[in-house]
Amino acid sequence: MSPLTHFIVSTPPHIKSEQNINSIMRWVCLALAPAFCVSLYSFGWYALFVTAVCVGACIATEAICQRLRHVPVTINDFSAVVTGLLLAAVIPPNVDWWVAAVGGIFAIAVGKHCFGGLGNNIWNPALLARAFLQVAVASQMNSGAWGKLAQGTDGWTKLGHTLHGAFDQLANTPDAVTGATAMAQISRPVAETKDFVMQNIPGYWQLVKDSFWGYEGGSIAEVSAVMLLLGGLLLLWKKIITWEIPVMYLGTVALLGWICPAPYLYQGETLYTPLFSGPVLLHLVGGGVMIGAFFMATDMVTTPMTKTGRIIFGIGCGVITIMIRVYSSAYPEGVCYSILLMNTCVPLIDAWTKPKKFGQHAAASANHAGK
Amino acid sequence: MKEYLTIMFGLVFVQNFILSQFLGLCPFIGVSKNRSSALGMGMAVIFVMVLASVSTMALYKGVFLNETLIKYEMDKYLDIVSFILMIAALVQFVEIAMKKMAPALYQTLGIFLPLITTNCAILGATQMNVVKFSGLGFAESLIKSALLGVAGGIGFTLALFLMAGIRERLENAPLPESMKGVPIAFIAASGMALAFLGFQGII
Amino acid sequence: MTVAIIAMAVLGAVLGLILAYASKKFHVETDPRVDQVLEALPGANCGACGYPGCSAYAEAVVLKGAPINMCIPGATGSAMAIGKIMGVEATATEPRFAMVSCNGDGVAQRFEYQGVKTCNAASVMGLAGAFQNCPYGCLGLGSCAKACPFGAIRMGEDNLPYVDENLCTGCGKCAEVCPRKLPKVGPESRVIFVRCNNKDRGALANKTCNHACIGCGKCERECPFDAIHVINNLAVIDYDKCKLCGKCVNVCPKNLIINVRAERKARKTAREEKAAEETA
Amino acid sequence: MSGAFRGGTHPHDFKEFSRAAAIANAPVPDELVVPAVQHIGAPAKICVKVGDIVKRGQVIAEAGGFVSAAVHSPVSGKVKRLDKTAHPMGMTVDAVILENDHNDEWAEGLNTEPIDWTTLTAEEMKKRISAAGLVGMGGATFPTHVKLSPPPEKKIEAVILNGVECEPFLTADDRLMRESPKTIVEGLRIVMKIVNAPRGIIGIEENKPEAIASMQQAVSGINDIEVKPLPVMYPQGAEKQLIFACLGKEVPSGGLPMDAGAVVQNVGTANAIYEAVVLNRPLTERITSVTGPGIERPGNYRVRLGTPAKVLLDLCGFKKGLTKKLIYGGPMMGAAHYDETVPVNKGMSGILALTEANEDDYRDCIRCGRCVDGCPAGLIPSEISILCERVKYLDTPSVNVLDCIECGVCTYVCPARRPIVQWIKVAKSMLAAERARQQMKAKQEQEKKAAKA
Repeated sequence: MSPLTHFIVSTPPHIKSEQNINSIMRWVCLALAPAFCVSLYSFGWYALFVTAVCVGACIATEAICQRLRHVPVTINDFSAVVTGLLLAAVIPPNVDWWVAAVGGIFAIAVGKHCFGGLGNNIWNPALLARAFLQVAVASQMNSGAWGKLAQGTDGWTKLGHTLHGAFDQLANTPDAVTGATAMAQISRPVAETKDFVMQNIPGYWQLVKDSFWGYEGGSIAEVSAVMLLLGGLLLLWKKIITWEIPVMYLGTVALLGWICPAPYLYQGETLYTPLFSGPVLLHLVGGGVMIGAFFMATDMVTTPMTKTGRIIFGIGCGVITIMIRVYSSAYPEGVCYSILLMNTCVPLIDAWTKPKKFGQHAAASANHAGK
Repeated sequence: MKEYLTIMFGLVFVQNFILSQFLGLCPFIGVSKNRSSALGMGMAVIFVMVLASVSTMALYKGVFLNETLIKYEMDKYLDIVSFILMIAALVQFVEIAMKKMAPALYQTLGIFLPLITTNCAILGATQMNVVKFSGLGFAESLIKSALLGVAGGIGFTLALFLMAGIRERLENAPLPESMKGVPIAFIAASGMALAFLGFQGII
Repeated sequence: MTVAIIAMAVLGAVLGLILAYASKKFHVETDPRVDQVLEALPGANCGACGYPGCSAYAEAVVLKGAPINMCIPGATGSAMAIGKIMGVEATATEPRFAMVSCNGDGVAQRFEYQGVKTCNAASVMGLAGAFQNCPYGCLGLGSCAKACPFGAIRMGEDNLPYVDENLCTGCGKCAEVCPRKLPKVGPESRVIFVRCNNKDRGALANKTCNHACIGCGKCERECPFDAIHVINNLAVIDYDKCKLCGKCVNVCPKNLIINVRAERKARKTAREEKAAEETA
Repeated sequence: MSGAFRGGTHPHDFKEFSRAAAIANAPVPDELVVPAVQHIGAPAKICVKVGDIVKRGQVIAEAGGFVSAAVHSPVSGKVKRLDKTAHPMGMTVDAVILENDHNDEWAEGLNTEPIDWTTLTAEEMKKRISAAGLVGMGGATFPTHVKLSPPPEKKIEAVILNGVECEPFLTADDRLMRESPKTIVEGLRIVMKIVNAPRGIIGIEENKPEAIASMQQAVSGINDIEVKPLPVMYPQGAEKQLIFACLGKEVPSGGLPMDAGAVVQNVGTANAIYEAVVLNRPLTERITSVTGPGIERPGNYRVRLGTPAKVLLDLCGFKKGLTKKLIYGGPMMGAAHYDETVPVNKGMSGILALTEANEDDYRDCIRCGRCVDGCPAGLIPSEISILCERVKYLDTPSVNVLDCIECGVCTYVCPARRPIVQWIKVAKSMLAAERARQQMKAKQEQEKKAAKA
C-alpha cells in the first residue's frame, strides 16, 4: 500500500556526516596506492599479480560468505578490497599465487565471517591470515628477500609451473634467492668492528635511506616507508584515523629501539649494542612498522573505542614489536604479532577504559558532601 | 634469578599451557564465557596447580626417589597413576572446602571445578616438573615446581581472561547460527594461539 | 609389583582419610529434588513462569514452595511430573494460546518509515505516532514473530501475525514485546474473541479502519448473559459470563467478533479444499 | 574556562539560508488550531466551550498542575469546535479550533503600558510569568515558572541565557538577538532578580558575530552581565554542556542545572519574560525560522501560536514535491512529520524542509569510536546500540543509557549509519515501561498483603 504522503519520517538527527563505511574504505585504498606503486617499481609485475589475487580472493570469498549467510552482499563497500590490499602488503612478493589466494580466503572466511562479518571480528583479518600463512607455508613466507635485482624471475616461473598443472614441479623449484631484508639486518646486523656504533657500520645510512625510499626488499607494500607515511598522513588529514595509535606506536618503537641493546654479528659472534644507542631510524623505517602503525593498528574494528584505549593500544604494540625484534630468535619482525596480540586484548582495554560520564564526578562529590 | 624469570615468562607467554601446549582446553572453552568466572577459574587453577606441583614433586622426590625405595623404580611407571590420584584428591578437597566457604564462587564454577581433576594442564605441569626438576636438590626442586605451578596457572588465567573478554564481545555479535557457542570459541582460541606465536623464540 | 600396590594403597588411604575428614568438616545441605524438578521442566528458559529460567523456577519450587503449575510450555505434563517429585497433587492446566486482537485493515501507511525495523522502535515518541493510520492496530513489523521462542507466529502476506495454535504454548512473550499488547493469551475455552483494539470514538475509528470497533453496542444489547460490554469504545468480553452462544458474532456490523473454533474449522476446510484442488 | 565541553561534533551549520532575513510578521489565518499540549508536564485543561467568544490573551486552557502551563487565545474570535490535532512529536492531542475575527482585540487588563518591573517583588513577577503560560522556547518547553522556583537551599550563582542556537539551519534566536537585544537583557535582569543571582551570562556561538556585537552593545554599562562568545561545537546549546562551558562546572549526573548553581533560559524565553512581566502580555506568538533547501524564500517569522505550518510553508514557497523530509525543529533533534498542517506551538523554533534523506539501511557497528569521542555525555553509544540491536533493552542501564541527552551526535557521526538515537529512545521507553510494571507489581503485592491482614 503506498503511503498517504511522500514525506519520510524517522527519528532525529536528520542530517549525517559525510563519512560512511564506503568512503572510509575508499580513502584507505587510495592511501595505500602510492606504496603499491613503489612495490610495482621495486618488485615488478608479479607483485601486482599477487596483490590482484589477494584482492580477488577476498572479494569472492566475501560475496560467497554473505550469500551463504543470507545477509546482503556488500562487496561494493570496499572493505574486502582493503583486507585484500593489506594482506598483499604484508606477504612477500615472490609467494606462489595460491598462497595469496589461500590467505585471502582465510582472511575473509575465518578472520571475518566466522565472527559475524565486518565490525565483529576480533583480529585484523589481513594480519590473522598472514600469521596463518606464516605457520602453514613458512618457507614461502620467510623468503621475503626480494630486491630490485631479482624482479620478474622466480615468481613468474613458479606461476608458469602451476598454471600448467605441474604442482609437483614446485617441490623442485629452488627457493634460489635468499638475502637479508632490512628487518633481518636489524635483527642481526653484521659489524666490522667489535665496538659497535650503529652509525659507523658501513651501509647503515644506505640501509636507512633505501628502506625509507623503498629500494630495500621486504613484503610487497612494506618497502617504501615514505609512501606509507604519506598515505598515513592523508588518512590523518581526512580524519579517517586518529593520531593516537600511529603516534604512540611510532613513539614507543623509537624510544624502546633507542634504549634496548640490539644484537649484531661480529665475526660469527652475536654481540649487543650498548644501552641507549639502538638503531632508531632503522627501527622506524625498516620492516612493517609504518604500514603497521598507519594501516594495521588503526583498523577501527579491532582497536579500542576510547582515546585512552587507543593510546594504551599503540604503546602495547610498540613494546611487543621491539620485544620481538630485539629478543626473538624466531622472527626478525614483530609488527604483525604485536598487533594481533594487542587485538586480543582489545575487549579488555575497552572494558577498562570506559569514559567518565558527564556529571559523574560532580555527582560523586555531591554524594560525598551529603555524607 | 634468570632461571626463575625464564620459568615465569616462558610459561606465561611463550609456552602457555593453553595456547602453545594445548593443555587444559576443556575448562578454557567451558568457563570463558564471562570475565568474573574466568578469573575465579583461573585462581582455582593457580591454586590447584601450585598445590599439585609441590605435592607431587614431594611425593616423587620423597618417596619414589627415596634412598630406600629407589630400588623399586616406582618413578619409572607409577608417577602418572599416583599423580592423578594426588590431584584428584586435592581437587575434591578444594571443591568441598569451596562449597562451604565460598558458595557464590562454587555456583559460577559449577561443573568445571571437578573438571580440574581431569585437567591435563595440571597433570602436564606435574610431568613437566618431573622432567625438568627431578635432578635438582629436594628443596630447590620444590621451589621451582611451585614457581612452575604459579607461572603455568597465571598463563592459564591470562589466556582464560583474554578469551572471556573476547567471548563477552562475541556474545552480542551476529554470529552465523552454526558458529554460535563452542565453534566460535575454538576459532577464537586458534586466533589467540596464532597471536601468541609471536612470543616464540624470545626465550 | 607388590610394592606398587602397597604404595598406591597407602597413598589412597591417606588421601581418602583427608577427604573424609573434609567432607565432614565442610558439609553442606543440598536438596536433590532441585535437579529432579529441573529434569521435569522443558528447559526452554522462556521465563513464562516469572522466574529467570528453568533452574531458577526449579529452585523456587523446591526451596520456596512456588506453585508447581507455573510452567506454561510444559503445561500439564510438567506439572504432573513436578507434583510427583514434590508429592503434591497436580491439577490439570488448560492449554493456553495467544490470539491477535487486530484484523488489520487500518494499515494504510501514512508515510515512508526509516529506521529500526521493529515494532517497538517504530512506535517510539518523535516518530509522528505510527506510520499507519490506526494508532491501536498492528504495526506489522513482526517483532512478535521474532520474539516467539517456539516459532509459532508467522507474518502473513497482509502484514498481520498469525498464531499457530499447535505450536503456541501461551508463554506470552509476544504480548510482552508488542508495543500495543495486541496478542492476548487466553485458555482454549476462550472461543469468542474480539479482533480489534481500537479505542477511538466511532466516527474517528470508522475513518481510520474499515473493520474497527465503533463501539455501537449492538453486541452488548444482544448478549443474553451480560457478558460483553463496550468499554472505552471497544467491545470487551467477560469470559466468566460468556456462554459461547455466538449472538454477538452474528450481530457485529464490522465482523470483528469471531468464533475461534468456527474460524479454525473454516480455515481448515479451506486448506483441505485447496489441497484437494491441488491433488486434483 | 576554555568554553569547551568534552566531545561534540561540528556539522555544517546551514545558517546561510535564513540568517539574512529580518523577522517579519506572519499572516494570521482565519482559522487557528491551538493545542492544549504545548509543554512538558501535565496537559492543560480546556476551559472554553464551542461558540464562546474569546479575546486575544484570554486563557482557553488552564494549567493542569504545577508542572504545566496555561494556553492563551492567540487571536480574538470565536471557538469553532474542540477537536484533536497532530503534535510535532507524533501524538494526537486535544485542541481548540478558533475562528479569527481579525480584530486582534486584547482581553481586558492585558498588553498594558510598560511598567517599571523593579518595583515588583520576585513572587509577583513569577506569578505574572506563570499566568502568561511561559515555557522554555528553545524546544524543551519546560514550564518557566517551575524553572524559576529553585528550592531555597540551592544558591544560584548565575543565570545563563542560551543564545547558542547550535542546531544547524535555525536562525530564530540569532535574529531575535540582533533585533531586540534590549528586551532580552531586561528579561535576563528580571530572571536574575527572581532567583537572586549575582551574575548573568549570555552564551552565544562564535558563528553569530552580529548577534554577539548587538548583545554586547546592549549590556554595555551593566556590570553583572557578560556576553560570552563560545566555540562553534554541537551541542553547545545543550543545557548541561552550556553550563559547563560558561561556569566550568559539571551538573551532577541525574541532577538539575540548579545543582551546579545555574539557571538556564533561552533568549526567546527571556524576551517573552520581558513581555509577560513588563507589558503583561501572555505568550501568544513566537519566532520561527522557516528554512531548508525545500523552501524557496527562507525567513524568520513572528507567528501566532496555533497557526498551521502550512500557512508559513505556503508563504515561503514550499517545494512540496522536492521535499523528502518535513521537520519541526532543528535537523539534529527536531521531529520529522508527515503532516504539513501541524500548528505552531510554543516550542517550535523552526520548520525545516529537507530535500535529501539519509540512507535507510544501517550496518553492524564497526567500533570506530567516533560516537564515543563525540558523545558529550561521556557514554559509549556504540555499546548501547549493540545491546539494543540484540533486544537487550533491560541491560542498557549498565551502559548509562539514562544519562543520554539525545543530542544526536553519535548518530550524526556514525559511518555505519546506525540509528543509535532511535534505539536509545526505545530503550528509555522500555525501561520506563519496566519500571511501571515493577511499581504495579509492588503495589499489587502490597494490596494483597493488606487484604490478607
